[in-house]
Amino acid sequence: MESFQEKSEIIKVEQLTDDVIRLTLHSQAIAKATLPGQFVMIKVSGGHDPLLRRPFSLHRTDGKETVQILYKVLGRGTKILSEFCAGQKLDIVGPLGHGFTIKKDKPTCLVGGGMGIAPLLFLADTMLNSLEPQNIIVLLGAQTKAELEPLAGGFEKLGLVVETATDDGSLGHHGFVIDLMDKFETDPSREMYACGPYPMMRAVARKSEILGWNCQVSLETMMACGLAACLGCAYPRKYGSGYVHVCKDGPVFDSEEVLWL
Amino acid sequence: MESFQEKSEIIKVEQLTDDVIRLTLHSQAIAKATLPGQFVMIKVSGGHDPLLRRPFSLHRTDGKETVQILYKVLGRGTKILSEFCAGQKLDIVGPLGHGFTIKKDKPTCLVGGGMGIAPLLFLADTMLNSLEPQNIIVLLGAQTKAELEPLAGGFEKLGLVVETATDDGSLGHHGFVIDLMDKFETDPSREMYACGPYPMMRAVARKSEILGWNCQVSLETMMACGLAACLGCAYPRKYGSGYVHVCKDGPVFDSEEVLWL
Amino acid sequence: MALVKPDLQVDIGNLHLQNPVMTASGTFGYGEEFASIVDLSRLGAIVVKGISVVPRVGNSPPRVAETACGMLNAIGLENVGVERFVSEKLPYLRNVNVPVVVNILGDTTEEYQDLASQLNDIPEVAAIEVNISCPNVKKGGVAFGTDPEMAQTVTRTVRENCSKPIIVKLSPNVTDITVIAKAVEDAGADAVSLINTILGMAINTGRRRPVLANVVGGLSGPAIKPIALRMVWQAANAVNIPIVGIGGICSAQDAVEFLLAGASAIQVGTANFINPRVTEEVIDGIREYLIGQKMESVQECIGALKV
Amino acid sequence: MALVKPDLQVDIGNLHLQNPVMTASGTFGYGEEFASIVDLSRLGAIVVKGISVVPRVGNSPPRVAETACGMLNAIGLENVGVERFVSEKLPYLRNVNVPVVVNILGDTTEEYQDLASQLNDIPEVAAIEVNISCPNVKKGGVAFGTDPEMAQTVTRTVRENCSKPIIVKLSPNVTDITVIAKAVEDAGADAVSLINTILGMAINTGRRRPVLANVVGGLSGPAIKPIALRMVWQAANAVNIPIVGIGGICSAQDAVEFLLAGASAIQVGTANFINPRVTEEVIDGIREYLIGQKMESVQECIGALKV
Ligand SMILES: Cc1cc2nc3c(=O)[nH]c(=O)nc-3n(C[C@H](O)[C@H](O)[C@H](O)COP(=O)(O)OP(=O)(O)OC[C@H]3O[C@@H](n4cnc5c(N)ncnc54)[C@H](O)[C@@H]3O)c2cc1C
Ligand SMILES: Cc1cc2nc3c(=O)[nH]c(=O)nc-3n(C[C@H](O)[C@H](O)[C@H](O)COP(=O)(O)OP(=O)(O)OC[C@H]3O[C@@H](n4cnc5c(N)ncnc54)[C@H](O)[C@@H]3O)c2cc1C
Ligand SMILES: Cc1cc2nc3c(=O)[nH]c(=O)nc-3n(C[C@H](O)[C@H](O)[C@H](O)COP(=O)(O)O)c2cc1C
Ligand SMILES: Cc1cc2nc3c(=O)[nH]c(=O)nc-3n(C[C@H](O)[C@H](O)[C@H](O)COP(=O)(O)O)c2cc1C
Ligand code: FES
Ligand code: FES
Repeated sequence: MESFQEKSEIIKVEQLTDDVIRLTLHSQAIAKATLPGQFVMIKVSGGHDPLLRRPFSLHRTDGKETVQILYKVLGRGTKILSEFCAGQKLDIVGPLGHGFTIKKDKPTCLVGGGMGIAPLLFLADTMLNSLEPQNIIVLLGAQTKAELEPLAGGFEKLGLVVETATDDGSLGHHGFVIDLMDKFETDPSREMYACGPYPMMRAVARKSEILGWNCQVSLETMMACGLAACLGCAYPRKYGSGYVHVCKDGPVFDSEEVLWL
Repeated sequence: MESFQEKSEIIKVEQLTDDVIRLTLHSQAIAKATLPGQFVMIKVSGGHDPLLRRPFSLHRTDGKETVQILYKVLGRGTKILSEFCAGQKLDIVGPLGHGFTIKKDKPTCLVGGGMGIAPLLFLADTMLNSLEPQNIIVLLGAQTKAELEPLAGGFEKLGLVVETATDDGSLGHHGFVIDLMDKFETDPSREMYACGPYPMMRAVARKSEILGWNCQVSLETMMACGLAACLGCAYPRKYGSGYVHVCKDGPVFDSEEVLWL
Repeated sequence: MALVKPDLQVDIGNLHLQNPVMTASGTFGYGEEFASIVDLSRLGAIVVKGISVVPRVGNSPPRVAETACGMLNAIGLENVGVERFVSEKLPYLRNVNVPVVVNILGDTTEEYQDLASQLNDIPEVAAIEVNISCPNVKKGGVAFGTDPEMAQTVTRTVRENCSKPIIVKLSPNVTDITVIAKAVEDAGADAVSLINTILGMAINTGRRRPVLANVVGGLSGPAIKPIALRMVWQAANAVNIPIVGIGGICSAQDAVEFLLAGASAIQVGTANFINPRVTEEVIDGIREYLIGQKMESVQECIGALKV
Repeated sequence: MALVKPDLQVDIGNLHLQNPVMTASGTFGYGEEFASIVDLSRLGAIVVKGISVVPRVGNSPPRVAETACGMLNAIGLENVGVERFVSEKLPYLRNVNVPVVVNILGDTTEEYQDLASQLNDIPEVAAIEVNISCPNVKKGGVAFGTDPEMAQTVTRTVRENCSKPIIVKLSPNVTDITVIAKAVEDAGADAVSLINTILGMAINTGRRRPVLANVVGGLSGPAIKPIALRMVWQAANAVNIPIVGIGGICSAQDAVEFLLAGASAIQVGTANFINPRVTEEVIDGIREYLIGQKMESVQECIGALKV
C-alpha cells in the first residue's frame, strides 16, 4: 500500500459545534489513493511539543483533489489543530491502515457513535457504488442533537435512512445507539460496520455474535507512527498469543479477530 | 522593584518591514511601572517548545494602559510571536531590570543600531521631561532605509533631529552609525546612551572613553529567567573578578563597569 | 486554626510543611526575587540557591542554553557564600512566614562539615539540603553523588554536625539511584530529594563550539520529567525515609504524578523561569485534584500508584 | 562513479557507508514500511528492528506514551525472530541497494552467540548491532549494558562467532559511559553506537496508574538529545573505535552536532515517526552544511569540535 507525506493546504474549516470541526484539505495523492476506514496522521505543532502526530479517519474525499476529516477538540493536539485557518498548510501522512471490506450485495448496517461517525460517511458513499440505498441501514448516536444533526445530514444527502439516538434524548431515541439494533433481530444476516467508543463497539460486536452476523469494527489505540514501524499500537488478538497492530492490520478488524476486554 | 506577570491582550500588530514588527499590548501594571531601558519577558509558545521566554525592551508606553515592543523576526521564538494577531493574549512578565539613568540638564547623545533603537524612543520621550530637544542628539543606524525610516520617524515626531546611517547607503550616511560621532569630537562632554549590536556598543564605549564622556550601554545576553534567579545572564565585570547580571544589574550599564571583549 | 480540607500538610522528617510544594535550589534565587509575583507565605518551603563556604563567581558565560523542552545550565555554583547569605539574604526571609531550606555544596567533605555546623546555629534555617552532585576535588573531580561511599561520607559528616532535618539531594547521573538513596539513608539522611540536573551538552554548529563556555551543563525542565519520575518511584520503593520529587514539574498534574510515585513533597525548578506564578498554581491544583479524587488529605495520594 | 563533492562517505570499521545517516533500530521497521515515502537507496544504512532467537510477542498495551518533546516506549522487543526475519524480511531489503545492519538482542549470552553465528552466514547482512540494554535473565535481570563485565562478555561472544563488523549499542542508564565504551572496545567491538533509550515513566493521575502497562519505558526523541550528545562526546574522547551517534536527532543540524562531537555516523530514531522523510532531509542538510563550511568531506567535520 502506498502512503504519502504532503504539505496539504487547508481549503475549509467548518466549526460544526463548539468542539467539532470539519477540515477540508487539498491532497491529491491521498484523495486518489484512499479507501474507506483508512486514516491520516497529522502534525499539529510546528515545534516538538506535542511531539507525535495525531491520527484521524478520512471522513470524505472527492477522490481527486480533497479529503475531509471530522474531529473533536479533546486535548492539547486537537486544540492546536483547531487554531489553524484556511490557507495554512498541514503536514499530513496517509492514507494509512487497512480499511473496511465492502461486501457486495449483502444487506448492511452502519453503527456510529460520536466521532466514530466520521469514517462511516466515506464508507456509505463508497458502498452506494455496489449496494442499493434500501439495503443500507444507518444508526447514529451522539451525546446531543447539536452534535449529531450535522453528522447525520451527510448520510441523508446520500439518500440513506438514518436512525438516531442521543444520550440526552434531544434527537431520536433517548439512550444508546445499540438499542436501535433490537428491531433488526429477526432480519436476515447483515454485515455490521461499527465505529465509535469502545463500549459501543464491544456491544455491537457481542450482539452481532449472538445473531451470527459478521461485524467489522474500527479500533483506536495510542499510535506513535501510524506506519507499522514502532509497534506501539498493539491490541490483543482473540486467538493465539500476541497482538494485532491497529495502524497496519487495522484500524478496521473483524470483531472475531480481536479480544474484547 | 516590582514586576508583574500578566496576560496582556494584543491591541495592535504593525508590520514595519518584512521582518520588523511593532506590538502594542494592553498592560496597565507594566505601563505604569516601567522606566526607559527596562524590558519584558514574553512567553511565545503555548506548549513547552521553545521553552524559555524571550526578552524585549520596552519601546514605548503611554504610562497608563499600553506598552509597545519593537522586534525583529530572528529565530523560532520570534517567528511564533509574529503569528499572533490583535485580540490574542500574551503572557508577559515585567518591567524587569535596571534601565537608563537620565542626567538632567546634561547634553545627550543617543546612538542606536537596528533593534537597539527600540528602547531609545522610550528614553528620548522621557528625557524630554527634563531636557531641551536641542540638547538631545539622535544617531541611528540600520541595514537599509526600509528598516530605518519607520524607526527614525518616532524620534522626529518628538521634535528631535535625527542623523542616520545605513549599511547600504540607502538612507543617510553610507557606513556605520559610529562614524556620525566624529563631528562631535570638539563638543563639550555629553552623556552617551548606546543600544545596538555588540561591536557598535563597544565602538561607542571606546570613543566615549577617549573623549572622557560618560556612556551608558544596554547589553544583551542569553536569559533564562529575567528575574535575577537563574544567574544565567552573567557578563564579565571590568574591575575585580566575577560577573554582573544583565537582567538585574542591567541591561543598562555604565560602559566603564563592564569588560569589553 | 480550623483544619482546611483537603489537608495539604506533609512532614519531611522533622520539617513540617503547610503543603508539599517547595521551590528548587537555584531556580528561585533567595526568594525575594519572586516576591512581587508570588505570595511567598503560601509556599511549602523555599529552598535557596546553593551556598558554599566562600563566595563563588561561577563559570564564564554563556551559562545557559535552550534545548527541546529543556534547558542546560552551567552556572558554576555562583553564590554569595555562607556569611553573606546569613547577613544579607536571610533577614528578608525571616519576615516571610515560610520555612527556609538551605542548599549546601562543597568540593571537600570539610567544606560540607563547615557549612553544616555554621548553619546549625542559625534559627531561621529550617532544614539543610545537601547537594552531592558537586565534584570531589580530592577524588579527582568525581561527583560525590555518583559514588555510594562518598555520598555516605558527606551525609554522615553533615549529620554529625547538624541537628536540623537533612535532605540529601541526589544526582541522576548514576546507574542505579536506589544504591545511592540507600547509602545516604544508612548514613542518617532524614530525606532524599531527587533529581538534580542531568549532564548534557549542546553545540553551535556554525561556530563548531560548545554552546556553553563550560562545554557541558545540567539539563532541566519538562524534558527530564519522565526520567525524574522513574527515579523517584525507584527510590520510593527502596528507602523508608521521605522523598522530595524534583524534575520538570510545570503543573499540578506533574506534581501529583510525583506524589503518586511516592514523593512526600515536590520542588518546582525551571518552571519558575517560564511561569513565575507556577508554584501557587501547583498548590491550588493539588488541592483541586484531591477534591476531585475525594481525598481528605494529600497523605492519601502519596505513593498511591497502583501497579 | 565520479566523486561527488562534498564527499559524504564514512567507514564504521569494515562497514562502508555512502553517507553517515542510518535509521535507528525499532523506528524504521524492516525498511519496507517507509519505502513509499523515503528513497531507501539513499540511506547510509538501515538498522532493522531488534531480532531475537525466537519470535517475541512483546508487552501488553499501552506501549507508548507522549512526553514533553519525547516519547516513552515499552514495546517489549516484539519481533518475528531470526528465522522469519531472514526468510520474510531480508529478501525485500536485498533488492534495495543499501547496507542492512541487524540489531540483535537476547536474555542470555548463549542467545547472542546463536544470533551472531546464524547471521554471520547471511550475505545480505552488512553488520551486526548488538543491543546490550536487555536484561540478563541469569544475572537477575540487570541489563547487560550497565555492567562493564557483562557488556564485555556479550561483545566477546558475538566477536568470536561473527566476522562481520560489530557495533555494540550502549545503554545510557549508567554512571560513566566511557567505562562501558572502553570495555566493549577491549572486547573487540568494531564500533559503538549510543544512546539507546533512557529509562523513564509516566503516570495517569486520574486512574492513578502508570500510563504504560509495563510501568517504565524507554525515553527517546528531542528531549534526550543533550544527554545523548554529551555521552557521544565523552565516548569519543575515551575510545579509538568509530562512534555512531543516536538520540533525538530531528534535523541535519542535530546530526552535525553529533558529528562535531566525534560521531562518525548517526542514526535517526523517533524523528522517523514525526517526519517520515527526515532521513533524506538530514542527508541533504549535512551536504549543505559542509558546503557552507567549505569542507570537502564529512571526515573534516567528524570530531571537529573546538573546546
Ligand atoms: C485510527 C484512528 C482514527 C481516529 N479518527 C478520529 C476522527 O476521525 N475524529 C476524531 O475526532 N478523533 C479520531 N481519533 C482520535 C484522535 O486521534 C484523538 O482524539 C487525538 O489524537 C487526541 O489528541 P489530543 O492531543 O487532542 O489529545 P491528548 O491530550 O493527547 O489525549 C486525549 C485522548 O486522545 C488519545 N490520543 C492522544 N494521542 C493519540 C494518538 N496518537 N493516537 C491515538 N489516540 C491518541 C489519548 O490517549 C487520550 O485519551 C482517531 C484515532 C485513531 C487511532
Ligand atoms: C534585555 C534584552 C532586550 C532585548 N530587546 C529586544 C528588542 O527590543 N527587540 C528585538 O528585536 N530584540 C530584542 N532582544 C533580543 C531578543 O530577545 C532575541 O532576538 C530573541 O530572544 C530571539 O528569539 P528567537 O527564538 O527568535 O531566536 P533564537 O532562534 O532562539 O535565537 C536567535 C538569537 O537570539 C538569541 N536569543 C535567544 N533567546 C534569547 C534570550 N532568552 N535572551 C537573549 N538572547 C536570546 C540567541 O542567542 C540567538 O543569537 C533583546 C534581548 C535582551 C537580552
Ligand atoms: C539555573 C539552575 C541553577 C541551579 N542551581 C542549583 C543549586 O545551586 N543547587 C542544587 O542543588 N540544584 C541546583 N539546580 C537544580 C535544580 O534545583 C533542580 O534539581 C533541577 O533543575 C531539576 O528540576 P527542574 O527540571 O524542575 O528544573 C539548578 C538548576 C537550574 C536550572
Ligand atoms: C518504538 C521504539 C522501538 C525501539 N526498538 C529498539 C530495538 O529493537 N533495539 C534497539 O537497539 N533500540 C531500539 N530503540 C531505540 C532506538 O533505536 C534509539 O536508540 C533511541 O530511540 C534513541 O534515539 P531517538 O531519540 O532518535 O529515537 C527503539 C526506540 C523506539 C522509540
Ligand atoms: S502506530 Fe506505530 S506501529 Fe502502529
Ligand atoms: S536571566 Fe536569570 S538571572 Fe538574569
